[in-house]
Amino acid sequence: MIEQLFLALPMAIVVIGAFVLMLISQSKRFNLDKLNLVAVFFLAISLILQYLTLGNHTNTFLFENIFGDSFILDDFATIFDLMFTAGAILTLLINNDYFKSRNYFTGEYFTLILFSVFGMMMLSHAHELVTAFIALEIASLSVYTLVGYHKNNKISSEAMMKYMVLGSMTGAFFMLGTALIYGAVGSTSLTAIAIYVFGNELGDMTLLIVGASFIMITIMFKIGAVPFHTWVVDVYHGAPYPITMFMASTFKIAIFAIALRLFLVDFAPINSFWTEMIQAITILTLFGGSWLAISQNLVKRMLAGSSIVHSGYLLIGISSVALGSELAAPAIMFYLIAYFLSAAGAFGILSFISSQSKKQMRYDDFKGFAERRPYMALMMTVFMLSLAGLPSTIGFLGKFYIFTSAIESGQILLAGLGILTAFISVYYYFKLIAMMYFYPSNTPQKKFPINISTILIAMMALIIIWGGIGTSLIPFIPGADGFIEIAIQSISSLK
Amino acid sequence: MTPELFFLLASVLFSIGLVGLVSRRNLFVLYMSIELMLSSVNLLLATFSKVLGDASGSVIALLMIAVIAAEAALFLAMIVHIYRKNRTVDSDTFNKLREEVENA
Amino acid sequence: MLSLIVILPFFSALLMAIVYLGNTKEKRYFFYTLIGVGTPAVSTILSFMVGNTLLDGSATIHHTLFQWISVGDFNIEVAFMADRLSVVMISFITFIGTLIHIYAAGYIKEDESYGKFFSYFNLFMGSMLLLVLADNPIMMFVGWELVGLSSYLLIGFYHQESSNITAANKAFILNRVGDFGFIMAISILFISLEGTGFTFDSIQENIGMIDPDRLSLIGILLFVGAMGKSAQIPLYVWLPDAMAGPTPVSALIHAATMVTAGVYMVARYSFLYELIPDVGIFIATIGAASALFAAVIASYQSDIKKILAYSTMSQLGYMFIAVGLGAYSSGIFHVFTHAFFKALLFMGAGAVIIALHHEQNIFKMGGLKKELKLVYITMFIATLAISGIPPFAGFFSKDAILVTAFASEHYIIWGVGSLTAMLTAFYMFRLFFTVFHAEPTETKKVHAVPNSMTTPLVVLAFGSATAGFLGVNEAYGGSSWFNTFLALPDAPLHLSHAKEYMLGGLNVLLGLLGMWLAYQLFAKDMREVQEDKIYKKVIINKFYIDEIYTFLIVKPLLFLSNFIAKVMDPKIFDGLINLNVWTYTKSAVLFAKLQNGKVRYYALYILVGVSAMSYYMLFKLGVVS
Amino acid sequence: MMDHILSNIIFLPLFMAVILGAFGANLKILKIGALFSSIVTLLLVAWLTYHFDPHAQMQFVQNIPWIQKSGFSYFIGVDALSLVVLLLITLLMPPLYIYMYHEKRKGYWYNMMLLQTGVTGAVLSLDLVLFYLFWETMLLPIFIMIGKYGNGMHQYNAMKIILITILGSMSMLFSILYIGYMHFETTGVWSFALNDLSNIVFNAKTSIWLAAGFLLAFAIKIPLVGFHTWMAPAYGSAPTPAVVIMSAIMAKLGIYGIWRFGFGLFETTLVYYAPTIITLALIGLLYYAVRAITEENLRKMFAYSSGSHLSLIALGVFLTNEYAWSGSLYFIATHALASAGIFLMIGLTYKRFKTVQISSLGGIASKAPKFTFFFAFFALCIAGLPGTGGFVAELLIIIGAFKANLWIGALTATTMLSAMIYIFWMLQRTLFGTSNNNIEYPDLTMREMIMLLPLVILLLATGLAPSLFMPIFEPHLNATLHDVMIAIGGLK
Repeated sequence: MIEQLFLALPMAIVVIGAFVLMLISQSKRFNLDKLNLVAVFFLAISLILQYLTLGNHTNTFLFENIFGDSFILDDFATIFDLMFTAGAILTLLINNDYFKSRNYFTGEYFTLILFSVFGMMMLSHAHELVTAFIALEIASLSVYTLVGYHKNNKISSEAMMKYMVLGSMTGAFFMLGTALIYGAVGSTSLTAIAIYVFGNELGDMTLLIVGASFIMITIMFKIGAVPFHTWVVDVYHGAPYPITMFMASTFKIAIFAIALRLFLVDFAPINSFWTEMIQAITILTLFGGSWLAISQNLVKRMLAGSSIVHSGYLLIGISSVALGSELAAPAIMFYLIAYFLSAAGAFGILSFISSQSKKQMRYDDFKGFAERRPYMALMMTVFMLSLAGLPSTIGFLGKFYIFTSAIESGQILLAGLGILTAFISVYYYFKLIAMMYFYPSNTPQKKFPINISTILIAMMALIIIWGGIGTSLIPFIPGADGFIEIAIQSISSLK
Repeated sequence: MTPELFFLLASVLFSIGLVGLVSRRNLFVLYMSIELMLSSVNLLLATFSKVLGDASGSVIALLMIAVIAAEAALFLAMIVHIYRKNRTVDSDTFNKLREEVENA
Repeated sequence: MLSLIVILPFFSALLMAIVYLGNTKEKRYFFYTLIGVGTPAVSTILSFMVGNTLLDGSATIHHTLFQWISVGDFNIEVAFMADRLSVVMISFITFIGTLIHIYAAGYIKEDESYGKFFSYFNLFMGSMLLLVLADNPIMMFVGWELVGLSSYLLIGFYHQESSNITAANKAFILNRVGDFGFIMAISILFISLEGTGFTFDSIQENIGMIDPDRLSLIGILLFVGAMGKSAQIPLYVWLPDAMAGPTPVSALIHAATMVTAGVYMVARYSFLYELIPDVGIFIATIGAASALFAAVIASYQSDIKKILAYSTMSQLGYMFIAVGLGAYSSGIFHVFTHAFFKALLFMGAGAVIIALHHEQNIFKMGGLKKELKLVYITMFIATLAISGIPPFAGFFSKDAILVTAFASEHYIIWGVGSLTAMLTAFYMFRLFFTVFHAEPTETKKVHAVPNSMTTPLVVLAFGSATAGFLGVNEAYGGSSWFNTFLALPDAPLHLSHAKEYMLGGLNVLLGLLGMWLAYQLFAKDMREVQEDKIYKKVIINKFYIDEIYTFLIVKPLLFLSNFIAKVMDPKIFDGLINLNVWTYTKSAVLFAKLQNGKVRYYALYILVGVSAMSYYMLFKLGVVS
Repeated sequence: MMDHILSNIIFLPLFMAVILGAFGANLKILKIGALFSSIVTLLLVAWLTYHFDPHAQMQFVQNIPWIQKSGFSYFIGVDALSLVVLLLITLLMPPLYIYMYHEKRKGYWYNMMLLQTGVTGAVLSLDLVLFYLFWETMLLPIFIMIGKYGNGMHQYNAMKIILITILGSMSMLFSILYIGYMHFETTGVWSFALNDLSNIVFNAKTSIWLAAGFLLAFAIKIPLVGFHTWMAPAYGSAPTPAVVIMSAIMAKLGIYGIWRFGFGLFETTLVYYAPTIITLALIGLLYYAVRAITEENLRKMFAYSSGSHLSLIALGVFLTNEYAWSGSLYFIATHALASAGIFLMIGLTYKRFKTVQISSLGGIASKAPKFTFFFAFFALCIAGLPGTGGFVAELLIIIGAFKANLWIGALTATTMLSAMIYIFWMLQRTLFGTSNNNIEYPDLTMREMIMLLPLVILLLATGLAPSLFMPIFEPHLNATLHDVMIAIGGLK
């Protein structure tokens, strides 16, 4: 029992923290810094606990006698939890200056962040469709609110409106899928579904397949696959920087938690059913994403577009899984980690800059950036290189594994297109580097501010480099091998 | 009253919701369409639980209603807020966020 | 010792170059003169010593300096070979070279880049000697190129004048056209020898293994090289322009030594050419054509140095007639004698030019025989020599060639040769009379000529008077010692002495005829040639050959280059790339236009997606097909 | 120091750069550090060359598993082929730093150090992924240097070179991935080490595509005609040190790559491609030369000139006979020295005149004899004059071409002509004649002479006594050629 509690603790602490923050945020004695610290404190504890639980899951279901098998406990989920909490912590710490620079941030902000993190953790642990849906809704609703957090800003509310309308619409699809699957299986627990799927022929499972496809629609929407991508650019643009960072780096990954679980475990026998569809969507996503990305002036929108492209790469991995590639699943996992780091870093720098200046981050605003802030520019370059997938960064390894898995599963065309779009992405990422370095600055060089956010960004830049070239020969610093190890471990724990 | 009829009704409702989402511009109508879709799903669940003779379906439906309520709260709040800000609920007027396509 | 002959000039050239670059302002007259003139003198002595060792019948001397390159069976050594042919060459090259160096010391005295001149000059000596003494074709080619370079440097010596550089470029590029043939020839030669050594000796041994067609190809390509160096049709156009250089340069490089390299090369490869007589005929024909062609142009030129240049070209034509018809030693003999009198002529001309403050138009001279007594006499001797008047040097060598032509029954070539002989006498004496006899149009004050310039004239005059006796053949009571010494594989010719006397007499008559004509026309009163008749116009403009070349080669090349610059690169290659980029960006814009910001449309796209997926499902589930 | 000598050679400049950057060194320290690192690497390479055994294959090999999970290994080693290029890099670095003596912008120095690490690593790495890493790494400094310190439309040109080059390297990446996977498929373990991969037997069709992936990358780097549109703009607007590295080293790396990886992995397929590439090379030989005739910008003119000569080298490589191969490798060395020299001279011209347009130059000879001498000397080296290394190399390649085929030989020999024309015309308009401007034209200073003299001496030495240098790589080349010939069934 106690052990069960210990295993439940990470989630619990987060949600408790959310409530605590909700209470104390009203009192005047807590300014933003303090609240921020409290939030980070709870998240940190949860992070540590997750790290401790990692690898020693004796019994797989949480409170089996109470919840039944609706919450699974495995490394897969825990590793996702680690990423969520880490993402949240980074979001909170890096954007500390941003909160103070804008007047519309209040205590509820942290509550909402914690709630959404809780939702995501639930999602990664969910082993039952309705639970998954509720978790998704918890996460989504808080993110909706966060997107519209800048009340007096038109585009913020507009972004919230769009996201909410479309999000609820696709949420309905998820529910519909759940209902159909329930109709087919008679239960919504993944265990039962898995048994049912293993038990029957493809032909007899029409209802289940239809339901699963509807669920897939929601997933595609959330990761922003073409043609369900239209919200991505606008919402990323409309949301305040911290929220954009949070969505791009963390929330996107959360979707993959459930997607992979469904796709790799429960629908494993029939997942080849969707192969061609996924391939088609992949190609659309790759090109649509890069099309959106190259036609942008705002760096924020460019990154949004490029995040669509990255979803495309992940989809390559998914279709490789469907075609029975051994390497694909770890590849996806690794790519998620890589993308998480790079995107968080890139958006982090953006929000850091915009916390200093109220500018809209256009490409031109970066002219002479390297002379104003050489170190910042260097880090930004690192993140750009990682996103573009150039070697000596973790992004390169991510693409490397994805493409290898595609080749393994015989999708030469997809691999080729992936590399082609990677080449195109070089254009819009290097455009930023060019802007930063090629133009003189009229303002003199600013001093490198040593504070928590910059240090964190610097650390992430280092991790990205080390994750790209790091060898495990040097003890205690895992490097690239370590990340691969994690990815494989998480996948192997799925069952 | 065979279950097929209920399935039919549910699908009709769902489709109406979808069409409403695409065709109407008033935010309230959009919200209603979404509600319609979700409720159709609830109907579906209830029917299934009847057909399968298994209570959990109805329970899920109840759960759903709660979730939908939460969503409704947020949705309505948003609509009110938006209406306060710019005195309209016509969704088409909110197109600040779009590609300013320069002749690349 | 052998290698010293070659290395010394190079070394001194380098030394002077460094000293000169060290401080260009300082004159250092004594130093430069000592090194610059001393070095060729030393190599002259060395060459004579080498020649002496060969004279008492010893075989060819080989001397290997070091392994130059060794790739597989491509082993080339920096090695020198002194056989009788090359010894003869180096002897007169170094001898005349030294004289001209002395002459130049006076001629170039005033120029501030005195040191540079001698550095170049010695560089040339070295390269020429390397060319002659080379033991293998590759080394020969190296020398061959380097003489081209030094001639380029020396023609463009007055580099402030852009036209001089143009002339220099013309010379070098046309030489390179020749070298192009040369390098192809030796490459093919090497490949066809299949790695059985690549020194002249070993080639001579294994020449048999190459099939005749391949061999004649090599022969022709080699001759292309010779055309370039020795200014034969069609690659001769650089030679007249090359007169832009200082007169000593013209004397040494473009009269006595470098231009004869082609002849030497053919003689050097005589073992090859004797196997392919047809190519020989071709060479002879080219030679004859050039001889006549040049002579005709020379008869209408008015620039003293240009006249001499064309006469050089025509004399070279003679030499090629000889070597083409297999009379290699006669060819070399003419090279030998020609070196003396042509160098003398140039130096005399140079003296006149100096005396008249760089006046080169013969029709602005006249009546100089009183002012320049010594020059007058020496020039007279040289003119007689070149016109083939016995007993001067030119007679014997030229006669030998014409006899060969007659004997080998190529009567056309023989006829052309004889006609040219007449023309030669004509234009040479035209020059001689106009410069020294005819009444000067305006009186001019004559600038004294330094001794350092006149003494070489005397020596050479002696040479041109007597050099011929080395090669007097049986018919004239000699033993044709020169030919026997050279011991080249000459084609045997059978001709009765009577015929030889007849031919000789004919030549003399023709010479005198030309002389008489010139006297009639120019000795009393000279008239500059007018372009009054069309044929004159054509001849005076050198048959418009330069213009034709410009039109046929230069213009198209420039056009092509511009075409690539204006069309190929930007339109085709860049155009392709830009087209792709354009299509991509355009499609991007179109795609981005879908993001019109209205949420209904977004919902619509989603609906479209859903419908597509549903259709896919129906299709896969076999509901529709 | 000496047991990881290669790693030291690769990473010393980078290490130096990182140290200096971390402590925010001031300009003076920075200069000294850069020069120091370059000189130390030079000494190390000298030591290496001294202990190098021409008859052994790979030497000083260091093979450490790097990222075991995916079979990357830190696998470096040097053989004669890479030694030549390595020597060039380390020889050229100190003169470049001397050239940059007055350079005040710090980024310039950091970029150069990073660049040295990049090219050195690319030359020495024997693991495909490692090679790819360095291959991309050396692009960044070039990108920055052109874009930031260049002139003309430098931003645009920088973008152009980076995009076109990365297009090539992406195609190479695809091939690398595929080969790596094939190794995994056949043996069950991941490896990208060259010696493992060379054991894979491809079926003809696949290997043709894979080879295409590599060849595209190398063809763009060289560049063969048709892949060359980035070249002239990039050379035209890059700062001199970058131009020197590009023409003297990076272009050569294209050839090196063909040699090392092309012939290392699929000889037979290269034979399949040989006609195509030989044709391209022959076209390029003339195309670039003709283009150069009317080029007004000195940098661009010599960009085309080096394009033409590199086509010649590529030709030599694909002729696959011993003369052509020795010629090509020798030409890599000599042409690198010569083009470094000429581009340095052009840079000095730019420093003095602030222009490299031929039309606005002229009459230098009468003002600055020393300058004229060096300029003309390097120009003549480019033109392949006897007595300089270029001649030896060209001669060998021509002979090799004739060995292959009479017509190829004839076309190859035109290089004797083509270079001559534009170079001599350029000399006439640049150095000689009367000056179009009466600006005071300072002659070479002592420092500049010190910078140039090593190149001059080396060029003369390589020309006068090739037998001193060739034995370094002769045996290795013959061995490789032998293997290749066996692999492609002895067809010549």
